[in-house]
Amino acid sequence: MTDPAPLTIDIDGWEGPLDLLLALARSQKVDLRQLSILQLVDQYLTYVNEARELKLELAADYLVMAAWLAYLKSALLLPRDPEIEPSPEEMALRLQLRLERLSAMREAGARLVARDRLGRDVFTRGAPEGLKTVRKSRWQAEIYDLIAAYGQISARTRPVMHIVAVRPVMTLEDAIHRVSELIGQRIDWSTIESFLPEDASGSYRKSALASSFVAALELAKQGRVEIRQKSPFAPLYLRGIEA
Amino acid sequence: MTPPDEALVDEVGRAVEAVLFAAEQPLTLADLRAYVGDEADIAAALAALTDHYAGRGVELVERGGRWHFQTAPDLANFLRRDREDSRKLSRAGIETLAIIAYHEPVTRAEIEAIRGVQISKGTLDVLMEAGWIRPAGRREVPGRPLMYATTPEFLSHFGLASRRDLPGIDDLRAAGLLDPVDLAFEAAHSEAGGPEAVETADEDD
Amino acid sequence: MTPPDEALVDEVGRAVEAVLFAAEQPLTLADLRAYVGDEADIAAALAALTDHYAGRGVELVERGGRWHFQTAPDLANFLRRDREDSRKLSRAGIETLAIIAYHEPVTRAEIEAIRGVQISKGTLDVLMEAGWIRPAGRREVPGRPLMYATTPEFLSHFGLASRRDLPGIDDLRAAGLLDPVDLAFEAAHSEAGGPEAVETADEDD
Repeated sequence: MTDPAPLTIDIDGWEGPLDLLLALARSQKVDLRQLSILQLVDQYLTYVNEARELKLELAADYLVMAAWLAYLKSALLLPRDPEIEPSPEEMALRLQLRLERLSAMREAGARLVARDRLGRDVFTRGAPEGLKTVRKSRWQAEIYDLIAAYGQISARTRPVMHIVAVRPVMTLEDAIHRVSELIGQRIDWSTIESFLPEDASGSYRKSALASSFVAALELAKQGRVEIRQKSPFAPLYLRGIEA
Repeated sequence: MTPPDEALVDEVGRAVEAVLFAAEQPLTLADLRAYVGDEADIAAALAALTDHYAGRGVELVERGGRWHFQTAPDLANFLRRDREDSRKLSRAGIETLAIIAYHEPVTRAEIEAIRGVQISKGTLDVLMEAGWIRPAGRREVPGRPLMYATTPEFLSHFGLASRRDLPGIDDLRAAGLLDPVDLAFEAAHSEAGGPEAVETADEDD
Repeated sequence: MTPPDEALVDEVGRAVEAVLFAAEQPLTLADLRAYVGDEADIAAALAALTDHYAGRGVELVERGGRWHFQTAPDLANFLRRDREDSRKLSRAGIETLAIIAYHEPVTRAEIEAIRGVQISKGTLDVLMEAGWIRPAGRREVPGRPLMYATTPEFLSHFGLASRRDLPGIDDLRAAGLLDPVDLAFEAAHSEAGGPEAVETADEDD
């Protein structure tokens, strides 16, 4: 290994094969547009071989690049085959364009970070008084919102009322009186309906039936009436008990 | 009045100006010396800078042997700005305001009794900030609670000549504003032939 | 060269000076207007202040439409503190930042194409954490990749009035070095009229 321009290579120092290629290209000390691609290929392949001999482990993408460059080199040296697309010259041009672009951005980055930077070279005021923004709220509400809200509160908080419309009912007292009177006049079982007034109809009849049923239960409790029903929902029969 | 600018635009003057500007606290002459160097020039530079900044928006001042820049005191009003945000009153806010308007003067406990829900102090604060309510004396009962009433701004904001212009309960009912949801419920119910009960849903937001 | 001082020592000029001195952040014209008032006077005041401070220890600068005072760059030696390494960027960070700044908005894949290597997630994170880059929408191509662009803080930090001030950006653009390789390839190809464009000189091996 007697390379006149030995690159002491720190394998971790390269940010990928393109970075390595750019460093090698720079060592040619020519404008990238005058770059010798063949020379660059040789430089790269030499480098990779050196690394191998030193038993350095190269990442796969370095080896992929090496294979591609070896192919490029042979294509450049062999007689032209117009069938092969893209041509080796085109491939070489693309490589050169990529190196130019990376180089341009590397230089731009270097110029950027070398600028007078805030907090390093130039400083803003160390103890600014600070500016204050006093936030004031302008509260919005409409008269409609106000009175609608009051309407809702009023409705919400007035006592709950049940207004039962006036309608004919038979009170429980009336029913007890009526059933106990009628039961005394009968000997045999009679349906509960037969205890209702003849002329009862509509909601009054329903009320009379309900009250008479409760009256019958009350009289049964007092031991004055027997109640019988053959099955659920079958007619309900009452009979007086002989005192 | 001020010395010629040439006197300032020397290296020491510029350095002192920059160091004082960038400093996080007022600096003594010794502090400045540590940054800039020579003492005699610093004193002269401070004098020249003080003159230079006199009457400007920023001034160089000495307090107890320490130097710093500060904005001119007469410009303090420019260093703050008011930003007005239009904000809508919350439901709690509008209900509280309505109760005060209809029942004033009224204590907080009374407002809560009418609303059926507690109110936070923030709610009354907002109404005060808006300028719509004011403290209106104390109720002469145990604890002497503060009473609240509406303000003239309240009337003007809501376009009322006086509190008597607020619609009464009957007006509200006529306008369908007496809890429209429940009224609709009631109507639907009586149509269906059910009991004519006025059920009032009393859940709150 | 500079206007007479009388022009500055008017109320607006003093107010703008004080507000910018007091501000913790660079301020836009609109910000200044909110504190000081009338717009036309503010632009004039900024111009007058810029002139007034030119060459002093402190200067007034515009960075991406936002104004602030800062110390003069040539005085860095008086001010540098021992935090030089606090913002030391890796090589990957510097290159990535440069690529974003000169090409923005740009996707991660485009950055990687230029660098020829994948960028680790940490690289973009560091730049974002520094406040120098931000996500800038998505490229409307399959996968809708996120694009990145620089921030106003980037301009402030690197002392750029706008992206047009990026070092050498005009030359790079003129040379086509900010165009993608494909585009440059087409251009080089049509210019030179064929693959002869690249002479691969191999005589000096």
